[in-house]
Amino acid sequence: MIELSQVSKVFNPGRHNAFTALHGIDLSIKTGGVTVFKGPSGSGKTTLLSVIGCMARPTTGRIFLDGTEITGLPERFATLTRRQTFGFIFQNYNLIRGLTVLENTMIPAYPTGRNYQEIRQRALELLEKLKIESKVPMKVEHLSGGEQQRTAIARALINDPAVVIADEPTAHLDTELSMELLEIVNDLKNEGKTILVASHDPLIFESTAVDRVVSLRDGKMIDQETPR
Amino acid sequence: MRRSSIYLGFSLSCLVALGFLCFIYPHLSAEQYDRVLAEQKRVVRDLQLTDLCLFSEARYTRNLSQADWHAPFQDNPMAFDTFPSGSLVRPTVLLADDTP
Amino acid sequence: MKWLDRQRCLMDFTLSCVWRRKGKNLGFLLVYTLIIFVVCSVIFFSNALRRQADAVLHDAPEMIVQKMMAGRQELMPLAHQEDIASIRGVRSVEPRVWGYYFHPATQTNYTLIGRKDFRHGDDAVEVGQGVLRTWGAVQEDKLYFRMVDGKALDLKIAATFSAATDLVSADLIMMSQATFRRLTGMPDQFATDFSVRVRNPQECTTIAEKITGIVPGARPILREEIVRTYSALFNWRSGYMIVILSAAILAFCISAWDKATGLSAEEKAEIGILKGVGWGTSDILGMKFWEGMTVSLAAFFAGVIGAYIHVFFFSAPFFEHALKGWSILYPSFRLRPEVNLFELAVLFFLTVVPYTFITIIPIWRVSVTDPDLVMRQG
Amino acid sequence: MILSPAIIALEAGAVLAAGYAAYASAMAMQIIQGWDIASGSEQQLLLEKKTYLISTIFAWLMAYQIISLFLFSYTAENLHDLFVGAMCAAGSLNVNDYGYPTLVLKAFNCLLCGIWLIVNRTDNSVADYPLIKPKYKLLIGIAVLLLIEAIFQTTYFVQMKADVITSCCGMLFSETEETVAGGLAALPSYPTKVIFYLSVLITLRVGIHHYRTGRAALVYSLSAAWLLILSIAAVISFIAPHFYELPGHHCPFCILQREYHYIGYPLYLALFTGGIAGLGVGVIDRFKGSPSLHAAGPLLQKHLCLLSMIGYMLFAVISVYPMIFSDFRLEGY
Repeated sequence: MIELSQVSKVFNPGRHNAFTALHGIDLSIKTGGVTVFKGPSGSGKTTLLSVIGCMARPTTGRIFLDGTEITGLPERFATLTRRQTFGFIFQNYNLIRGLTVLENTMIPAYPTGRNYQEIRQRALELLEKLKIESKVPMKVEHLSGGEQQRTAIARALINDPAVVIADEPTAHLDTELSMELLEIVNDLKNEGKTILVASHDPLIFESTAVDRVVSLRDGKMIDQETPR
Repeated sequence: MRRSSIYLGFSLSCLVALGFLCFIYPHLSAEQYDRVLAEQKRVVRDLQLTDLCLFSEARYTRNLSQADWHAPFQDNPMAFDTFPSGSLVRPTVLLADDTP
Repeated sequence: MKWLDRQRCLMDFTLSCVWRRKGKNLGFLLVYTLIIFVVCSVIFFSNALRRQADAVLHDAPEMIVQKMMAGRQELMPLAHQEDIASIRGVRSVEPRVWGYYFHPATQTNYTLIGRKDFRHGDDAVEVGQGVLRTWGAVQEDKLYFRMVDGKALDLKIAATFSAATDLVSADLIMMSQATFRRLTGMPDQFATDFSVRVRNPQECTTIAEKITGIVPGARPILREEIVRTYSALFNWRSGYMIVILSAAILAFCISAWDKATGLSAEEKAEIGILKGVGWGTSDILGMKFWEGMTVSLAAFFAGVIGAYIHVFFFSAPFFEHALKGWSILYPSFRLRPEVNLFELAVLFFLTVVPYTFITIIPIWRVSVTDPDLVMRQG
Repeated sequence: MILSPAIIALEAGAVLAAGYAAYASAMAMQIIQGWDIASGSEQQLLLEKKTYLISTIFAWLMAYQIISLFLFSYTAENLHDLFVGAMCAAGSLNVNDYGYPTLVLKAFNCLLCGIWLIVNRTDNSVADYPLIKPKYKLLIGIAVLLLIEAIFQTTYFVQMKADVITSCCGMLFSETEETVAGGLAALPSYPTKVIFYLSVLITLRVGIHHYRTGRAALVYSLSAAWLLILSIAAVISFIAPHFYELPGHHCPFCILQREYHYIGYPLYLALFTGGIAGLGVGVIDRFKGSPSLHAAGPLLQKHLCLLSMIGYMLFAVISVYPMIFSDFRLEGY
């Protein structure tokens, strides 16, 4: 359960280039299910996701995660929460070049202090589930777009997060690969994970897997719809 | 093989090598050096020598402890005629005292 | 355990990154190793010489008494021998007859020693190995000298000092006292100085004081002082070398600073990704710590082992000239391999500590990259 | 000034350490003035980022302090043959008035850096950073001491003059010059032994009590502090002579040498671990009033208490070893 109350985010406050990315957002997201944030670029989708994901602090307002306030946490603790609760899939995949698929997948687990073999086992399982186990020893720059995407998904899942956050996951994928992605998202949903997606791709927000669509424009929520 | 294991293995073997060189090899070769040292000491005792033969470029640098103090410029630490030792050998405290 | 697992994982990651940029990192490692190698060689070499001097001079005469007149060294009248010997606590007083001989052909100074009980007769000499190497044109085992009155004198090489004693005997030419006096013109009633053996070394100072009272212008030189001066000398020399080398160390530190500050866009983006996927500032700091540590340790080991081999197996050929002086006559000797933790700690302080401190701030700068940066770029 | 590599190293290190400490304390000043945990302003975010830098600097300073403490005493040891009458480090430290003060300051700063790291650890373990202001005030104090230490050390080395062969006239040594034989006043061995081992036992007893019940933290800390001072006296009085097997040799530095198998290193490291961790228990106790530390504080105290007891136990075991396994008896001296 994620609750936002009156969350605003201003970049460069008090300066001439001050820019308000979010305006007093009130939102409550239930555990489980897929929520899509839609809206044109610059509407504040990404900022909203990074505020929810403990990556950036809101300028005003409060955020609760399962009833605990996480708004004012210093970075040391915000990082812990983020690592334990959220998995991130970025628009450009953001894999680290020069490292193998396996290494890239394991990266978020390194600082947790979990046993290496255990992490490796978990990464191999995930990669197998995502059907790219044959690419395990390959460097990521030699992968196709879809394979990179899957590696990024495996990386997001390595710490077994309750919430998966994806920012424009289909931006660089063709229709076929996008459909495959939706299947994966659907599987994750069935595993009970909460999935938050920012996208302006109709393929995503019109998909049957989506439980809720939130529209944003100029940093404000304009309407919420629940397709089913 | 984990990279850290490879690195730790490398470091450990370096450490062992270094430990061998610093602590074990000196003992192994001690006898040979003791013999040389004993011989050197015998010559020193026999001939009543006072200095090592390290700086022999000028007569007053050969026996540093027996300097006879009549060579020109020799008190000057930058003395050109004894350039390397003249400038590297510590100047006299008397000279050093004059410098503030 | 958890802590250990975490550190090893960070190390894994760091090593992957370092290995990925092999060329750049190996170049850096090489320079780092070279600096440690040179500084370490200086420290090993000068400390080994210092220990050697300490050990060898342990058997030198406890006291040398020179005679000074008007600030210049004079020949010591043999008449004083009895006076000094009668001081209580003095075991023996022996006149030393020695001097220098300049050989114009090779521009070299040799040390002449005249001995009363010279075994090989009046027309022979016993020489150090260095003399054989440098005198030039040693024919039929004969050395040609020019006497004080300008006449020539040729002496047969009857024996040589063993190569093992080169460190003390390389430039010695030993002959009978009569030949020495004939060659140099030193009068019969004089010696160069006296060597004094003392019963109880603790009383050296008192005896030296008494000697200055008996012999006008006496200048006693104690063995303790000689040893002490040599210690200071090697400290001074190695310190001087390090001051000279500090320019290199400084240059290296600047390049380390530069390396840590001037991260490529790719490296910066990587740190952004790491922060994005859940690494905290302390994790990045930890990762970078291991990066510095792995490189430093590798350089340290390679540099120290290299320096050890350089100094103790090959007698420091790279800079023996600078440390030993510009003698034409190098003694050849091998130093006793001995290293203590202190020397390694000093080395560590001179190289790894500045490197670490210099890189703290640049590393911190990259480590505090905002985690949402990677989202904003999208 | 003697230009030896060790002195250059120590001086370069001291300049770097003092410089970084000054830099850290400038930032500490900003933090003390501008800290507001509740605010999400950029100013506050920047200050939070700076805490990482300061923590890193101090972690390194701590490591530096420990090595430099050993290096300093070893340098003094190494230089003793340059001074008339100095038999070991105790003598070289006596060549001028700055030797011993520098050593004491170094040891003291080492303790303080350790305590600061403990406070920092405690503070970082809870989200509202309750100790932030006292922590950074302490830091400024430490920085000042580090600066003084650097000045003392420099003065010590600058004023140091080796007694070497110098003058061309008269005697080379001057009989008016006082020698630097540094005898250390040692407490009588037998009573010190009794008091020391009794104190160890009492400290351990209090420690076990604290570990079990979580009470008497202050008592443990005080007894640990007392034991720290007593231990140094004990090293001089009877522990070191037992290692030397010489009743008159009380030098606390020679045990760091190879002749005694570097036994001084584990001995002093154990002592410092015991002392720093023991003092840490008390310092945390002082701040336990803060509500958010109610859970984390006592747990950390327990760990520190255990660490401290292990340190002291190790120290005691090492000190007992030569008494049991050697024929040498100190009684009567």
